[in-house]
Amino acid sequence: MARVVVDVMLKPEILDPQGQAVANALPRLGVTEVSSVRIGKRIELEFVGEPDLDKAREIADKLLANTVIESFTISVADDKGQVEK
Amino acid sequence: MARVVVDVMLKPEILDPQGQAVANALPRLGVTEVSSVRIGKRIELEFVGEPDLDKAREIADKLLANTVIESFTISVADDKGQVEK
Amino acid sequence: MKIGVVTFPGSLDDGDARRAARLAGAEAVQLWHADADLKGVDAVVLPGGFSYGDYLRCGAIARFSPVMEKIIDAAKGGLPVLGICNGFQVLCEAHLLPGALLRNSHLHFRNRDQKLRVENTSTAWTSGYTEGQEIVIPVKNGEGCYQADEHTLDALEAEGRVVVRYVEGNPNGSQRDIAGIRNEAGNVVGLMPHPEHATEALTGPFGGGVDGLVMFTSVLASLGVKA
Amino acid sequence: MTTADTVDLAEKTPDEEQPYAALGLQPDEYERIREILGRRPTQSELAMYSIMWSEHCSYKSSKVHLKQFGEKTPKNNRMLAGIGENAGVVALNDEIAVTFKVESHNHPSFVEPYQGAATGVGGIVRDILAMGARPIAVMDQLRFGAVDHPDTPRLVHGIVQGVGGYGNCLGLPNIGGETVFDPCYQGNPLVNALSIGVLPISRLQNKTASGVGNAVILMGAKTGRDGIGGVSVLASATFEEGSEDSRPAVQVGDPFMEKLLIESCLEIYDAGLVVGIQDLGGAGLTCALSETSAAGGLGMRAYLERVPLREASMEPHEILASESQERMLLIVAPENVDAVLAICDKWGVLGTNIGEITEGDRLIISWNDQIVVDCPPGSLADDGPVYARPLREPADLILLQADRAETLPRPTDLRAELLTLVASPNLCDKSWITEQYDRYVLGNTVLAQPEDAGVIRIDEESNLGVALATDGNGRYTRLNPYEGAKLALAEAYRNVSVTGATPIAVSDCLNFGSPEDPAVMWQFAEAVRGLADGCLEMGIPVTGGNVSFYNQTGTVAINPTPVVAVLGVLDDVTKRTPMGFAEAGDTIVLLGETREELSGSEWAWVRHGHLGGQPPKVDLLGEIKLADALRVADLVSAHDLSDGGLAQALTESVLRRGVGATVELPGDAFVDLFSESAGRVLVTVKDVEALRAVVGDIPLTVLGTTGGDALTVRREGPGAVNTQFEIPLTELAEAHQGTLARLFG
Ligand SMILES: Nc1ncnc2c1ncn2[C@@H]1O[C@H](COP(=O)(O)OP(=O)(O)O)[C@@H](O)[C@H]1O
Ligand SMILES: [Mg+2]
Repeated sequence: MARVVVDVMLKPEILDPQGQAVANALPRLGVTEVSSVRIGKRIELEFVGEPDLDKAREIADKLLANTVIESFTISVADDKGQVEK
Repeated sequence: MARVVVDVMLKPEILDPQGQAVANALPRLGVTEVSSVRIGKRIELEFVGEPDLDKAREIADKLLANTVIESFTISVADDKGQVEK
Repeated sequence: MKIGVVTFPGSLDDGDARRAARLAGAEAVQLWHADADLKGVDAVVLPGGFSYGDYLRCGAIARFSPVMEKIIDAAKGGLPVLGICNGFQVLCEAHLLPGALLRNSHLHFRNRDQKLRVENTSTAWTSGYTEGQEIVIPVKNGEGCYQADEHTLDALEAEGRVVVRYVEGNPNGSQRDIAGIRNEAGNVVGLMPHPEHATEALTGPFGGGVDGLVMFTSVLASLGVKA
Repeated sequence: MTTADTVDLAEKTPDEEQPYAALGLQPDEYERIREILGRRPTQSELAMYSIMWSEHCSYKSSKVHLKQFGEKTPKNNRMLAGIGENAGVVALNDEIAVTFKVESHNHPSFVEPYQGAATGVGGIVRDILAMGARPIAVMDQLRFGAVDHPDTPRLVHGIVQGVGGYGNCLGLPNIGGETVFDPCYQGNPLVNALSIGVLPISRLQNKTASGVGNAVILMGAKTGRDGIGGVSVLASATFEEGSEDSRPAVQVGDPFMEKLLIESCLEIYDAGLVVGIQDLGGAGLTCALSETSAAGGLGMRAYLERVPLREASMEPHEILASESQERMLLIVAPENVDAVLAICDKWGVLGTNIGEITEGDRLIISWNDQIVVDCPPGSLADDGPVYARPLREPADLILLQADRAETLPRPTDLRAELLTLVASPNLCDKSWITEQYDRYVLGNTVLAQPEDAGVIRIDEESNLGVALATDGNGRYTRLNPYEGAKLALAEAYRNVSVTGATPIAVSDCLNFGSPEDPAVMWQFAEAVRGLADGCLEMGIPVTGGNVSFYNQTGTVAINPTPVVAVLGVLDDVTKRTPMGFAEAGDTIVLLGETREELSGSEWAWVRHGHLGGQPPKVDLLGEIKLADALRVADLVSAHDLSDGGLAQALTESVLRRGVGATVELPGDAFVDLFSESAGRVLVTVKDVEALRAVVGDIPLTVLGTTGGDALTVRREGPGAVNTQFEIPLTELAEAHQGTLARLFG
């Protein structure tokens, strides 16, 4: 299946209040072993034909990420990792 | 590095207005080969010691995802795919 | 004088911006996102709202609309452009202004009457204020936290390009309390607060302030009209 | 192509087992369906009947009571559309009308707080749009469990962000609402949403599918598996914790699509291109197809394979039951179809011709040439079951009413008492919530929270405007549903009147437990009787509303919570009276009589966790007199007294603009401060004698003067113990304004 994944994360130097909020909430759930949390976007692009990584990169650069504050990673979907529920 | 990634996506039957908006915008950028777009969250959990997948799953289930509308995947960070900028 | 107000799908304060332009004495002209035509307007307002739903990133999609292509060129040619809230976000996405606007640091949408200090009056949109003047204008945004790298921020400060600053409380965590900035030439200004919501005593900020009207009279003045 | 359960098949297999019970139908209801059809229903028909005959859609338990609104409420020539329409429509003058309605989205908001609340706002806005109006504002009435319950933060954050997220993105100012915390709402939060719209009377729309040969156009979002069976599963049965599997897919709202839907529909109305229109809410296509065709008294033919789907695998009964949001159904003359679709295209909204009006009186729906539905639409829309359910006064009511709060121990330190009360969750400042809502957009908001009523300018030339307020006190209604409903009406009426507006219409949202519990049903019957009698007495009609039953967990129901909305008109909004002391030197006057009425009060609840006795006495004719006086009097400010009594009203009035006050209490200082007697308003004036001249026999008490930076309370005469105190405004603000941020920030 021709799915390309673009992961967009805030650049490390940019403050991530959302991740911060989650990190702060964890102790209340009894979680102490997580030192930091970053929250970004996972964007799945379904291609009609063959997954086109260069095209995906172009789209990410132009539209999906604002490279002033964000960086992105391109990969072809590999559905490992166990899906829940 | 002990980073666990939680990918949270809307369940397939749930409307994804965000992905839809992007999909509708692509043709205006001259992109015609993308048939559908889904947008979810990528959450990176930095563990102090060993990455604990079960712990991550518990956090995802309790806090990161609302399993009424979302499903999630847990994986250990593997930084393949080429990072840009 | 004609002030054009762009209507993107999802624009919300376009009607208010047109009303403000009228109250300032201009002719308000509606510009449609899909028309690559500025209808001969003398200035342009990019209004607040949620263009295209603002689903990906505020302003990210609007920036690619046909009318924006024209506005980007015209702005580089000196056309006065004011981006309000979502309009500010569009201007940053279009790289007419530096930096970006992120999720408010407290993660909430916040609507309140906000005190601002006018830091720079050498712009098409703030010439009617006096430097250091304190004004009250409503803010209402979820993603108004201005961010740029230190180098850019220093440059903005050094060149007097910070136009308005939040005082007595920063509503969104914006760096250096920045509420609005301008380009080098001063014809392009972007700000998070909503001057169009402070143009009538009846509906303006609590207490009846009309401080926002000056932005619209300023541009008319700068266009050589008695405001 | 898969095959569906067709009418043919249903005729050939009469004895096929059908899961009607699982769909919430009673055996006798199922039998009636078979009689109506003369055969077993198809799977699609069964889905449609189960939805249309559900409590939520058919009002089968409430109908017999609600008819009082029609019978009792005064005939009124302002009313252009009433109960039965998507929303009531009231004329402001010969050209302009407004339409408003309040509706519940309680159960979905418990399952998925953000989306539940968001789609609640979206749903009520479409009702307003369907009447031909441009929506111009929203309000939200929220009830949560105890602030310290572990699940409350999830609901508060999700629901408030949902209301804001949708309303803000839609560009509708939020001009008011309610926020109440009470353990009785644990597991059953109430999310009511109100919307108001304005229309030229000539643009009034209806849902009648008239004109044989006219096209049936579906507009808006694609149809997906959202909330399949949501209406029947979620809103028509007691919600079982952990029944994940029976949960329908939650609807996700798309306010951006709704905004486009609004703009395109208004353009279509103005071009005169539509014969009839109906919004798709809960019950989706099922409701829209059957109600429009039933209203037209004609037949309809619909082709489900034409419906744009999000998931190709959807089956006909799913397409019919889907609750996908942001959709409208239009009836359009053939020659106008292209024009309608062109406008859809301009706004980027899907428009699809899915059928036509036919001769006869059958609703016939096919899917890929297979007939899956063939029934009389009226049997779905109008001839649902009607129950006169058993009523029984709650067994504990006599004891409850005997346990009066007037006998509770009283405080000696009134200063501390006041600071505690005004900081309590129900009385504290609500800015932490209301700052998450846009109150400025559209540029016509004259008054909004924390004012007593929201005031919106309708016409920029004439300054014609409207005022809106909603109220409902579940504790009062628990103690006495009949009087409690009248009290809710009285308070909303008063909140509108303090702005100087003339109340002209009522809408309501009746939130109750299970109608199958005779005690709940009794509370419901009494509340409806009270509201209907009250409206008759006050001379303003109920124009529409909504009933939400099954707000209970197990056998424990919520306090009966009728939310009453009152709409008022202001000929000139520039003359409205705001709340809050404006400047030093004005005279502070209390209008109305203060009695020793503490039962059901916020004081009794906060101080003693006590609920008992009879709610405050309500005098509706007195309220009318008061309102009339407020309209003619020359007032600097006005603020009604309600929950928390004078202590609360003084606190809100001094903090509004930071103008202090010194007041002298006439009677028992404690009662003066904390009694919740109805029919009272706190005003400030320049000239007391001029006020005296217009209030007639309404009790008038001069309390003191505005000014300074403290709230100073004095009480002359004997027996005054610790009743003289002074609270700096900074300290008062600290107490009143910090609470919600501290709890949920
Ligand atoms: N959920 C809410 N949304 C919008 N406004 C609210 C909400 N909750 C409370 N408010 C506003 O806060 C103010 C105080 O509420 P309340 O004390 O219930 O008013 P009142 O007692 O006059 O009915 C009012 O202006 C009300 O509209
Ligand atoms: Mg009030």
